[in-house]
Amino acid sequence: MAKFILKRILYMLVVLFCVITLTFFLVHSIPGDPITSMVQDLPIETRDLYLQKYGFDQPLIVQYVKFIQQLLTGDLGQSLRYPGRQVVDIVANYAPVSGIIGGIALAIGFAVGILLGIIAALNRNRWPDRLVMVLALLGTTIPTFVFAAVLQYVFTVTVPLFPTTGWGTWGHLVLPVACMCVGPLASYARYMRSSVLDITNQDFILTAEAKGVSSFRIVSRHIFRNSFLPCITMICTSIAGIFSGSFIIESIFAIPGLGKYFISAINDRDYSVVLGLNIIFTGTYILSILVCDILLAIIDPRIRIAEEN
Amino acid sequence: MDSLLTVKNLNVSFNTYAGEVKAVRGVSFDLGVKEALAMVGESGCGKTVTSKAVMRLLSRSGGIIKEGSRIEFMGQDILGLSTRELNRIRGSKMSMIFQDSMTSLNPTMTIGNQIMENIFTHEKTTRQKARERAIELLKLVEIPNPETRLKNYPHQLSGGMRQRVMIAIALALNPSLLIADEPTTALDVTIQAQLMDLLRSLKERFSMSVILVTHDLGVVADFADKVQVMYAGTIVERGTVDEIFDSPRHPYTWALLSSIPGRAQESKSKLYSLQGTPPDLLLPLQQCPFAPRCQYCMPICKKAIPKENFLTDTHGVACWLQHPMAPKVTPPAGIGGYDHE
Amino acid sequence: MNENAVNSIQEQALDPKDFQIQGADTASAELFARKPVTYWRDAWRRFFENKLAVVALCLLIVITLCTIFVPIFSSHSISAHDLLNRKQWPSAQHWFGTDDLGRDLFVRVWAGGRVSIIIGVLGAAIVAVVGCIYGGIAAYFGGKVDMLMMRIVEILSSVPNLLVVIMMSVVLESSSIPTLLFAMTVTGWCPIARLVRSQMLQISRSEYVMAARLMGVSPLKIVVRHMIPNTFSVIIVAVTFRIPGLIFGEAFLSNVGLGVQPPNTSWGALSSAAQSSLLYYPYMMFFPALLIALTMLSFTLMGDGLRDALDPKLRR
Amino acid sequence: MKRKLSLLLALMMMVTLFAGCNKALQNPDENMNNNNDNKEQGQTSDGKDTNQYLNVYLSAEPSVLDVARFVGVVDRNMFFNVLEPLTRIENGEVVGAGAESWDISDDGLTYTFHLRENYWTDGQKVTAQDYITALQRQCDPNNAFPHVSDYNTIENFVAISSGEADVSTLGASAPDENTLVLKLNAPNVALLSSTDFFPDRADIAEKYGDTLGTEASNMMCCGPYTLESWTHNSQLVLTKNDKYWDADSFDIQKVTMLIIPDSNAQLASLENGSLDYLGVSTPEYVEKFQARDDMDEMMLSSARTSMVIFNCEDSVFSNEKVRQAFSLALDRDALAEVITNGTATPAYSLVPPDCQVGNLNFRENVEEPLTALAKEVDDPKALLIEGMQELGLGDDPSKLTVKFAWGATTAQARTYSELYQQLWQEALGCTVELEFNDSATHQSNVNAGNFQMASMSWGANYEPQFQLSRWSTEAGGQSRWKNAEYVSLVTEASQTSDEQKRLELYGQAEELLIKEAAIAPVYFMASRRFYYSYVNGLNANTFDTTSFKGVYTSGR
Repeated sequence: MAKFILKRILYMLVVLFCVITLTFFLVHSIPGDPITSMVQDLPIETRDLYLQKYGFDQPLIVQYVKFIQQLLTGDLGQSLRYPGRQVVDIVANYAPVSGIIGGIALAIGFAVGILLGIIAALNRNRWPDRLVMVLALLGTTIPTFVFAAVLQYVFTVTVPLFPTTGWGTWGHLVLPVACMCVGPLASYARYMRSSVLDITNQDFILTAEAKGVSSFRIVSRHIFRNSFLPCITMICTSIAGIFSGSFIIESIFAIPGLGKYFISAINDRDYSVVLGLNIIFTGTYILSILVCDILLAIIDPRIRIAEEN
Repeated sequence: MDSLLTVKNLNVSFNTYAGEVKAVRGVSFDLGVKEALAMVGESGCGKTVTSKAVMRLLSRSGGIIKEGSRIEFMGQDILGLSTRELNRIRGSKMSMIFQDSMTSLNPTMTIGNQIMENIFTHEKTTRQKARERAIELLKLVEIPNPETRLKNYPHQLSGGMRQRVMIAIALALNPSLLIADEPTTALDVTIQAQLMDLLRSLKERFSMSVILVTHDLGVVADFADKVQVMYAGTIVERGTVDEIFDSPRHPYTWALLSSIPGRAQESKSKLYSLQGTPPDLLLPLQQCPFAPRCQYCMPICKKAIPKENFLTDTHGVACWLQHPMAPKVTPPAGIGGYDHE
Repeated sequence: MNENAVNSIQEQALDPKDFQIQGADTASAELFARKPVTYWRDAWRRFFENKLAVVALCLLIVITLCTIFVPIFSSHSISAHDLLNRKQWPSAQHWFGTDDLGRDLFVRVWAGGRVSIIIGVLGAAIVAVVGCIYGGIAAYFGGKVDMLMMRIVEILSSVPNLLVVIMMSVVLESSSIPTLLFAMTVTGWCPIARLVRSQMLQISRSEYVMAARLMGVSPLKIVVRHMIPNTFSVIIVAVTFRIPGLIFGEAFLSNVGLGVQPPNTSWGALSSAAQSSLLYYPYMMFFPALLIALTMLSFTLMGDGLRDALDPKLRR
Repeated sequence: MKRKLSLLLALMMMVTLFAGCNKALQNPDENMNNNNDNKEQGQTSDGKDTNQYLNVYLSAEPSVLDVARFVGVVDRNMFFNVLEPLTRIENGEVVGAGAESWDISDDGLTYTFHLRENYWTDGQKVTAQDYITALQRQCDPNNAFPHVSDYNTIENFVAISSGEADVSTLGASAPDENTLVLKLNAPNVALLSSTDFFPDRADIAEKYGDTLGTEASNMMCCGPYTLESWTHNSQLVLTKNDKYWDADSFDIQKVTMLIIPDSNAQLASLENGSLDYLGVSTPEYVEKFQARDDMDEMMLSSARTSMVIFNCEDSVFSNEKVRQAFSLALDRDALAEVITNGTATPAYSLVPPDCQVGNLNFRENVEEPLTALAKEVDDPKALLIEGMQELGLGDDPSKLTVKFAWGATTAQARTYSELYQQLWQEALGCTVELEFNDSATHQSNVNAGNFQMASMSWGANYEPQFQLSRWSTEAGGQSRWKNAEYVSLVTEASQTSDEQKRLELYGQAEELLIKEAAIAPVYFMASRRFYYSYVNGLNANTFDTTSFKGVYTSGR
């Protein structure tokens, strides 16, 4: 198992390096530069002065080498749109905010989704199945900003239960989490339902029934264990998505999260922030894939045994 | 001998897109204590559905046990039981093993856990005691070094061994009835013989009655006390193993017996193979189901269903040849007089 | 012969002629209540048996026909604006009401449907096909190849989508439907590839795949003939899920200037335009969202119907 | 064993998640839940509330609160709250702030300021050297200060910033602690009204270096308020600075500025009282708030002109008649009504009505040039055909296709641009294609000149000088419209101190710009502000830079 993990970490670094290089050249090749997006009537001389200061006038390759050297010393550089702010501090301040909303929303969405999926599959073609399918359908087709706008208006204006925008208390958490857990809930419900349906057709369920095992135990011990495995592969990609936050929810509820920051950094051509955040996102994405593979190996004996010999 | 299990007028059907498939049409039989009954017939004759009906395992595959069917096991009306009461019997009083051991064991549970699960479902014991019981069971079914095997997973064992684990699971609480649904079909011949010997010794040792569902008459001859030949959801001939092997009366039984390789050596003739395929179970039964494939078919066979006619109190045949007006027919060469140890 | 057996037969009046042996007429033995059915015809019939799937199929056909014919025959044009009756609620004259510029929404919703359906369906199909083949090959070969291919997927799915899209809009200059589709699916197939690969890993170890390999069947054929049909349920679920994603993706792209160019529009563009006045003029958002939901519903139901029809295990 | 492992794992995850929540919720600076303002509320004798606080809307996150590196308008407005500039504009006139009085030499090249006694929040006195430090840091080449051009009239300022001259040659000196002398390289009558001179502390700048002005604790204030806390992208909290010299004319003790990007969220915050006042444009909400009796309304001009600029070096738009045709074809009333729901006023000239020339209001004395042009030309289409014939493009407008670039990509932007497209196509019969780019790409395209027509908006300063000088650069500004007469008019105006003469010069320059249609002004932007009636003393004129002076709440 240890060799397996080491090899994967090596691959992770290679992938990370490729992504960084790809994003670097991508970001630098789209039109516009940090300063023109900030100041409207910039005289040419000031613009050249600015480009000189940050070394953007040098050929791209030179900039790339400088960027990589800087990176190896662990310095992700400074933001250009907000001079003086270290990218590392930006991540330290904003990632937990996005992480909390995303994390709780995913946890609720995942748990409730799995439950609904099982209920729907066990009552195939009866009203619970239909109900869950309709809910899942609504969850995926209604855009997030509709939920957010309606919830915001109803629960902060007509019935002032929660603060409309901002961040700081538990009250600020409720509405954004409610909007964000609709997506995962819908997808996990549908996905779990199809996985449970597959498993219930297997023969070992019949053996369990023949053993006189109670239906609750059949569901929890036999059906759940085997149908849960495919969901793990899905959960790891969504875990990676938590920190990148949701641009829409964060703008509507004015939450200082990474989602809004990343999109505006791209629009402002804030190269160092875009590259810095992208490294963090890619890192968490690949890490979560590694964790999920390890988790899968632990839980699914077939893969673990295959890995060992 | 008071009967352990009595089945009366069992009808099971499946609703499919093309209509109602009547898989079992009015089967009645009973089974005494320590008695081995073999249900024989081509695939699709309803033997497996009947066995599953006894254990009420048909709900998942959409099988419906029709009104008027009655199944009594140790004095209890199986069909009337609630699922909770049924679960108290299933796995403890009666249990079942299946054909394909590869898919019949939970791939993500160790062998030990799957055996102990049966024990825990029916008895309150400590984990340690259950573990010892499991090892004892594995020894019973002759699996080498059971302690290590306990921690193995199904995909780490061979077909034969997995089937033995299935038996160990079934015998965990010394059931008085074991239903074996084609236990040896998926195994090669040598393993088959070992398994049947094992089953026989366990039957004796635990004075267990067994229903063996198979399409391989060779296996039946050495194991069963009574044999039931089924065709298109009905019993066409039944009797003790001697009556069926020595003096079969039904043309379908003759056809089955003449296709056993062992017997053909004496007559050096080509192996007899029955033409045609079993009838479609959608059609309501107005004639003898075997009529289209029966060499001795008579117009009456196409007009009316033959009633079961009991030659002795154990040997019944449902065939118009038994009718006094029918011509006397002798079974083909080599049939009858088959001696079995 | 004991008595009860005899008299039971006696009851019917039988004449001796009935008792001449005629022998087995194998012809009638061949008579089958059910005609022999090939896999595809059986699947086709089973699909039409599933009432829900058929309803979904008809719904989809109706929607597609409307998107084609309504804009042609309707009296209103998709771009003619009249500033007098802006933001009208649905009325007899304007069935779906009018938007900020007074343009008839009924026509615009159906005209927008063309873009969204093409992108939703075509996009999902491209993503599914590429994802399945890629995932299948990775699972089939396993070992080094699988490791390499999965790393490529990880790289492609880590590059921020917005960057790729802006890059596309600049490099490709034109913003027609093909460029849009290309921009959305260039990295869109990665999640499906990962999903299909993990599902197919188990199948690639099964006996029939080994058998096919022994017979020298080409890897691509094995993936397409054997592995994909068996992972059908996973693929169907994943594909039907991509459709709303793609439709809204197009709206996001049009926000970045790449999507469909005015005055043409799409469901995604209509719903994001309706966002700002959602609380006062919900009808602007209601109809595009409803149509996206109906399209998604019909694809999901059809998907389920297809899965049940094509899945060999469920064949009765 | 595995069950124990997974249980442990789950437990650990829950604990870290919970701890993480607490830490992130109580953000590092301080627990800033908005409702800590509900200390008991009473009334003083003159009806003012005892607990004076405001919750206001802030349009965007300030980039950096450092005078030598700040970027946008949000930063500049924030400086008026936390720093004390030499002069401020109050009720539309330049008044002394950091400087008690000043005198200008006859040739208009030397300004001598006499500072008022004012202190930084750490008790140090604000000295002339502080103002010089600010200028020195602003022209320091390695700060790459984006607004160098605003100070180009100060001696050697531009030379130093491009590294050609040494900082000692800067035309700013401090004979003693309380007097500051500025030397200009050319007379600039609008210097005090359009340029801001803020003080800066050299020791603080040294101490924090690059992180100066990035956090509430990394800066020193000397204005009416100090920055108490700053949660990036969420909110800023200002508290009154009692050491400020004019502290008693400020009643508001605490201001919480909320950054809310989404329009629906802003309106919802105003409706449930978490904001005290807000600019509102959506018609439905305007009716709703007008119906409320606890709210009042005031009109605010934004002193910003929305316009279409033509690329005069482009083959089609090099012809004046074509440009005039496109400018006259626009139905400005329809555009103002649809795009801004009626808050904006159609514009037939560049300089908005708020601009002053000295004490004279510009617009009142200068007729809008486009109305004159409109009277001469009755059919823009005929004019277009004339222009096309001059260019040799035939005489059928339907064969002419031009591109109109828009600097935003939101759904609303598309709707508005479609209106422009419709108006041109109906009036002129030509085909107009639309091109959408995000603002960064749009700006760089326009500056690089690869566009035919582009939407743009320019804010005005107190005097028309700033707006008009956008097109007097040698490149001819973004329209690339090179007109020597225009350049001489604008330069001469900026150097004539006599108001009437200056007004006439600006008038002629504007007439030239609009008549030759380098740009097509569309409307003057404005906003309708709704405020709760308990808020009094809100300032209505656009150019005022008096922070929250004279504002108070009574009966909240």
